[in-house]
Amino acid sequence: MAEPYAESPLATYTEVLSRHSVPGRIDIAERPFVAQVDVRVDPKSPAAERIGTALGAMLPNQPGEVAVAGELSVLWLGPDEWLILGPEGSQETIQDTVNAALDGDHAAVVDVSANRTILSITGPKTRELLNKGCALDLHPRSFAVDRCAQTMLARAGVILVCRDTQLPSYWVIVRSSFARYVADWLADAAVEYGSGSG
Amino acid sequence: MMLIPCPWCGPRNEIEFHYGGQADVHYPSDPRSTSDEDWAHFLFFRDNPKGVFTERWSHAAGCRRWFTVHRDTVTNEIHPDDSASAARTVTR
Amino acid sequence: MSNEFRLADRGRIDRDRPIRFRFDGGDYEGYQGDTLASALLANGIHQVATSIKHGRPRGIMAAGAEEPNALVQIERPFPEPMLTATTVELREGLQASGLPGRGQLSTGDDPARYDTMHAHCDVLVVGAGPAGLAAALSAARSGARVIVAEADTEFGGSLLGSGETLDRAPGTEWVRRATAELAACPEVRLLPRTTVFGHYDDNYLVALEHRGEQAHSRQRVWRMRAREVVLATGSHERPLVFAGNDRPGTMLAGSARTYLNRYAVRPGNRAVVFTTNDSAYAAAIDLADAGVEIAAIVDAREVVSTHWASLCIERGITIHADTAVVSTSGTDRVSSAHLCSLRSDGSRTPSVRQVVGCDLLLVSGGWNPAVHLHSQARGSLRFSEDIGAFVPEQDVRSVRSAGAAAGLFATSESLRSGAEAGRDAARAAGFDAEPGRLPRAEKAPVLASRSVWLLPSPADSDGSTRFVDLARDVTVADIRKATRAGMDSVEHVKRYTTLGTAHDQGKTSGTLSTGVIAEMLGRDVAELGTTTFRAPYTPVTFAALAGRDRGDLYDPVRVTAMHDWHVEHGAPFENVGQWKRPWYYPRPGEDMETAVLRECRAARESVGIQDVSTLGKIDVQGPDAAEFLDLVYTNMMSTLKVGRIRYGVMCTADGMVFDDGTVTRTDEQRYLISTTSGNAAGVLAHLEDWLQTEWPHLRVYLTSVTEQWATIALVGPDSRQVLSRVASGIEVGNDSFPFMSFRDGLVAGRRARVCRISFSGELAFEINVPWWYGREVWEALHEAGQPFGITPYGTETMHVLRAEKGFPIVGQDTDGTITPDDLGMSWAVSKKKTDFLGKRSFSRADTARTDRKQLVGLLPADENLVLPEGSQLVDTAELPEPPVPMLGHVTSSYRSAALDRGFALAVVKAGRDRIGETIYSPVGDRLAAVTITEPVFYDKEGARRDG
Amino acid sequence: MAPRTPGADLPEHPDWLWHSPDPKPSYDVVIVGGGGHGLATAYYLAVNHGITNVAVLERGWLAGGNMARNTTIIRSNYLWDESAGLYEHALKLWEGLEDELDYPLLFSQRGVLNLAHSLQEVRDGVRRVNANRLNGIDAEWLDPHQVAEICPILNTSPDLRYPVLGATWQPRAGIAKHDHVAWAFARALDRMGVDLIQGCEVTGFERVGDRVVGVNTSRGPIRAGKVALAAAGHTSVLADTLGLRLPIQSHPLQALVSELLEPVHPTVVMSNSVHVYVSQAHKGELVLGAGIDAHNSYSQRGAFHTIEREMTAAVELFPMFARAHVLRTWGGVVDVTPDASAIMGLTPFEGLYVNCGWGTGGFKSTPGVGWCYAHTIACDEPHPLNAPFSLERFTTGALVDEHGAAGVAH
Repeated sequence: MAEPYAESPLATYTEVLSRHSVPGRIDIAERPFVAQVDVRVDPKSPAAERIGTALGAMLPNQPGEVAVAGELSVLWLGPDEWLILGPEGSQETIQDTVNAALDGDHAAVVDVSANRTILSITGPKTRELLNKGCALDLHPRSFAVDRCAQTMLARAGVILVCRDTQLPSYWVIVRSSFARYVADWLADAAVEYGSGSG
Repeated sequence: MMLIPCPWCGPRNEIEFHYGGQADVHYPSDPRSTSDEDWAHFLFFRDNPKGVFTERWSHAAGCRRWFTVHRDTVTNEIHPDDSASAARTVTR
Repeated sequence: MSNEFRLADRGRIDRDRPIRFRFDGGDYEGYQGDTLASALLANGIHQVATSIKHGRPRGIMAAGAEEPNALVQIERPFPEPMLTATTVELREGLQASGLPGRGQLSTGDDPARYDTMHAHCDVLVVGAGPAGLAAALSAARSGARVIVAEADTEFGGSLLGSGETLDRAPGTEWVRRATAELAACPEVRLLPRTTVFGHYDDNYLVALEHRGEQAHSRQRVWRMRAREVVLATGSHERPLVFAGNDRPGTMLAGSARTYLNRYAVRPGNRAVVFTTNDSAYAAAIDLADAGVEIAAIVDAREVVSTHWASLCIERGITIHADTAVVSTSGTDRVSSAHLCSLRSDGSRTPSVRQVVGCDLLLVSGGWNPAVHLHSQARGSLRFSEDIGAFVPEQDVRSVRSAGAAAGLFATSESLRSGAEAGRDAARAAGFDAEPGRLPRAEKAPVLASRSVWLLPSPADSDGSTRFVDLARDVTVADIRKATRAGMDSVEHVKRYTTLGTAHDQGKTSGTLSTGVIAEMLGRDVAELGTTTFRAPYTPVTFAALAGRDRGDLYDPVRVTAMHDWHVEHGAPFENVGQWKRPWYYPRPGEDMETAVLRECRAARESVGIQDVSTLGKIDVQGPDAAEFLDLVYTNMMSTLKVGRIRYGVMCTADGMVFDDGTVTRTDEQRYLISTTSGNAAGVLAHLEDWLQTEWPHLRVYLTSVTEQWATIALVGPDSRQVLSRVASGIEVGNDSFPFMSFRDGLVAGRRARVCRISFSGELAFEINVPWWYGREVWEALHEAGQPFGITPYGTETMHVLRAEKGFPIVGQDTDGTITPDDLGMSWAVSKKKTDFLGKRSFSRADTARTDRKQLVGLLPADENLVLPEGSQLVDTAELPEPPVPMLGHVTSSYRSAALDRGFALAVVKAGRDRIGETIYSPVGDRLAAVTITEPVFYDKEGARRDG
Repeated sequence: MAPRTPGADLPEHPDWLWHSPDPKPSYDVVIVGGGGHGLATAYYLAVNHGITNVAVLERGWLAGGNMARNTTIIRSNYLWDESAGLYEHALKLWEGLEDELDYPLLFSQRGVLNLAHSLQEVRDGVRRVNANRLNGIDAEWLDPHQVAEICPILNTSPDLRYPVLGATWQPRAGIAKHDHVAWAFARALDRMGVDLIQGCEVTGFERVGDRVVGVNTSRGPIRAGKVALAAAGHTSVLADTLGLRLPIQSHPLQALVSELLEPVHPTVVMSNSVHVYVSQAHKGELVLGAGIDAHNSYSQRGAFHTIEREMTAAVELFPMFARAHVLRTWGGVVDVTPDASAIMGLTPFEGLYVNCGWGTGGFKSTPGVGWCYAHTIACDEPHPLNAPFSLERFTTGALVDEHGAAGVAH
């Protein structure tokens, strides 16, 4: 039987993405296999508080807020929905931690690690590149570090995370089935900056 | 391109939303004892005012929450007095 | 001789960068900084085109986007129809020709790229003339984020062409400093060559940037969201209506001044100037000082400005007051202007008093503020008697007009109003702004203008050569015909005559025509008003609006984890919503039918494998999950045992089938439901809608997990053996792993959830693994299946297999008018539940009919016949005269390998009561006899599903 | 001098069209709405039923609503018998209208293609063609090659994201010049002594019990034996004053034109799934329509992204349109019912008749509506062709659902 192997949604796109990156201007790359756990719980419930304690960071209650606890990031997705990002392979641990904290209270804890993948976009041209298809105001005044937003990038729904306003650097978290579309779209948009050669 | 005030995510472009039409159309408490006429009105008949309309939107590309706004159907202006809390309470 | 009319000094052209171009077959030279129009004029060419209706020669009337005449067809670098020579930037190798009215599209594909950019700002300034620059400065200095969009290639607006001085230096010097200061502000974005062409709700403005033929994208559409907007869009000079007012050599006075000062072009040798206001005098003086002989200034006003009069006297220019040009002569170029006194002494009918020879006739009937964007922003207009034009009545919330766009024509006024508008806008956006110091502009006293619409016309009484809309060849005669036909609104006259419907959308003719109509009807201009201003302000190419959403990026292509495998194995794909699904897997030399028959046989006789990852999957959790599912499915889900699976149907509230799929109870308070591939998002939205807005008390959370799982259907009598070879921790035997249940275990070494569900009637397993392992597990199963001749199959075979079992496909066998009962699925409709979505609608008079269209099977008498899907069904062997009563139609139809014949599913009126009967289907030009049957054709007793 | 561009101008209008009289105190019939439907109804009231003591009241300028804003497509190839019957009756009337009204309507039967981009759209198309034929309507199913023969500039390459898999074809379908149609009816009515009253907005109704006996207008009260609503998007506003609820919602529908171009597009192409429909009008401009905006609105303007999406579809299907220019966009207010079919018939009020919910079918149905609505008003009972389009169907559930097979039913 063939050797076991895992394939991220953009596994076959590594070369395409690097070819469409331009040193010093724009860098596009997949961050595969990041653990992702979706948590639904009443933010005012004791359970929510216990989850926060267990994770080491309270579930952010401000729209678009990202809480960071060690290797974990907790993204606000909705008034009772969060997405926990963790290192590759940590999805089980995260679910165990949260479930333990729930202690049977009403909530939903769902492993969605493979449901989406992450594109990291970095470099001076990043905001311009994204604004070719993203209607959000990405100015640091409006979208600062550790802010996230669910919105549209071109014709795909994405979660956008601001990782760094200086470089700047953003994460585009996209549904696995849309990943190639978004990658193709980004690559095409980056051609203007001298990418795609060779 | 209207700027729709999602009470959670803030103002976003119209294309991020799903339109739900008239708000506060309640599901009959006991459908079995509802007459065909009343049932038809629940299913198909909606207000269609020229002026302020109390309507539902869902932030489909965002937090997926449904909410209520008051919009003028002539100017598309959305009533500024839509407080988040009011908007967040929504019924069909 | 080239550039004969080019002046040696002045102008903003770069004489060191000559540009060769071709027009109407002739080769010419111009300079960097020229427009096609200025280059043509520099070469002594006035006639550019012929008019659309009467084929009259037409010249260059204006120097900007308002040009009504000088239409050209671009031939190189790439064919583009109907641009105005006055807005085409001259570039090397440009080839164009005059356009008689209709443009030509290229049959070759446009090689250029177009794209889109979103932008946000506190203050958007539209127009970079004196008002716009002043506005931008006061806003930018406050730290506000400012975008300045200017249609022209460079900033400065009227200052570029007027040669005015500011602070006793050339106005262009101030423009340079202002632009430099703005460019130095980190929060300011300057967009030359960018026309804001539309204002939409909530200050969403769209603009077109011309980035040049060499640029990465030729044109870019800016989608701008501005908190505040300053409209400094300037104004358009108005022509005057007299006989032969369309002859080449007739030009707007302000435009002539622009050609002179900006492009160093002498538009003629001997000019007559006909005006109703002061502005034309400045043009006359500039031209005179540049060596153009001003044969006469004809002023419609009784009294003329002493200020300008004295300047004229110094230059020996004669002024005819209270006089009009009433006609011209000339063939391809104006050769003389005919003057007539306006002094009305009752009796005498006006007659031409004087004929003045000229090769240039400058006209100015006043100026129309460019109120287009103000009006699009729902700003109201009023008619100002002072300037004889429509001006913004008052600013709209967060949209301010300044300078000429607000009817303030003096440069000093433009600067002031601009600076104030910029300050107010910035303040409204929350910044502490001040107007700041403004440069001093020369202030000439302004004498009121005279609004003149219809002039006396001794030469042309019927008005057939007095043009109101040059672009559409609409004359005074045409308008009179319309009003005499009973038309008494501007809209009707516009439609009767096509006034204002040309490329320029009436920029020069709009107010003028209103004035003429008003005078004919004896009504007020103010009362008549304008027609509606609509986007775009200037024409926009289709391709620019399409942007980059072209080709593969037109709409997202959604693929599964196994997509590349399907490609490598030669599958053609079917679009299912945005998904690409393998349709079938032809072997060399196979056509579709052969391939599908082979795939079907494999699934029924040995084993087949299909990628079903595209099915929507929703995780439903919470103490009230069971109650919730009971409300949204027609059948009972609360009674489903943990570990078991049930097929479910969803209806909309009006009782029509909406979606279907399986419901798997994975825990006491947790379910996983599946949806059809194309409808996953729709179902989730539907469920969230009811959950949030009707049953918010239910403690349920919905999470979409469609792409979390790659799902593989292993189908056929040998599927159990294949699975057993790669599965561990799963008892695959029928007793330990019964139909409609699931097991968790390892498949090919990966943690998997295996479900025993079947859409084919055969023994089948559905293997779910995280997306990452999809291809790996697929290949492992494919390998393990080799001894059994495992056969990958696509959507077509899946459709045939399910049809043989009478399983309907929502969206194919239903069309939004079909109830579960119509599908023969009453067994899936709970009688116990007090209510669920759709239940109440079933008892409506029409929905309760027993003779509704019902899903049945059809067997053509001709066993080889495969009825075309969509065929209609009738009762009679002979077609009566139309309209022919129809019984229903064929929803699914295939050739069956198992039955070795054609068969179909159909919806037929009262079909279930007519089983066994023969009806007919028109196929081509014959009527095919078909027998109505049960919809289940294969393994009626369901013996095969357990293997 | 260069020769005038052939066809770049339209045939002349007649020298006389209509008067603008002041309203009389009373009429036998008052029609509310001076659009195509109102005018056509008044016309057939006169010629079919001899009723000429009629006033057509228009709040703005005559035929200035959707009649002046639509994309002038005329076809009858609807799926369901009820729709097909009414639209085909309309089409037959269209075929004789130019002569009957003695006015150049520029009715051009250049055919209409409805494209299919998915296997299901193919099934739906074939189904509709077969239904049309049995209803006596000319209809054919074309494969991509046949589509390309009829419209060579259409991109029928299989590489399209949503390739053209085929199309339905109705040869007798086509376009006409909307203003000419409205004005032709208006001129005929003017000659027959019917009052066309512009700038006269109906603000409410005069009632005696459940009988409507007149209207109140911005120009004073007008008594009427019968009152017929033909106000399209504004019908709800009027019905509300009577507390009469109607299942219609008013939405923006946008359209646009290009500059005048040499003839390139020989027919009419409609594509529901990519939301675009396009023809080339007589003067040479491309006329394009888009999908309906989702939200309710009376603003006669839509969202720009709708236009952008429409342009994208247009250049994908017609690559040669890339450098054509959008000259003007505009919007109308269309009233849409839950089943995308119209409502025409009696109301709970004696002497009040309703005709609304035509959505995007208003223009093409004009003479058919006039014919049937006039009958409904004159005989106080629906014409057989509009009987299925009653209000009751929403209660019984007997909808005439044109969504499924017609999508954007332009």
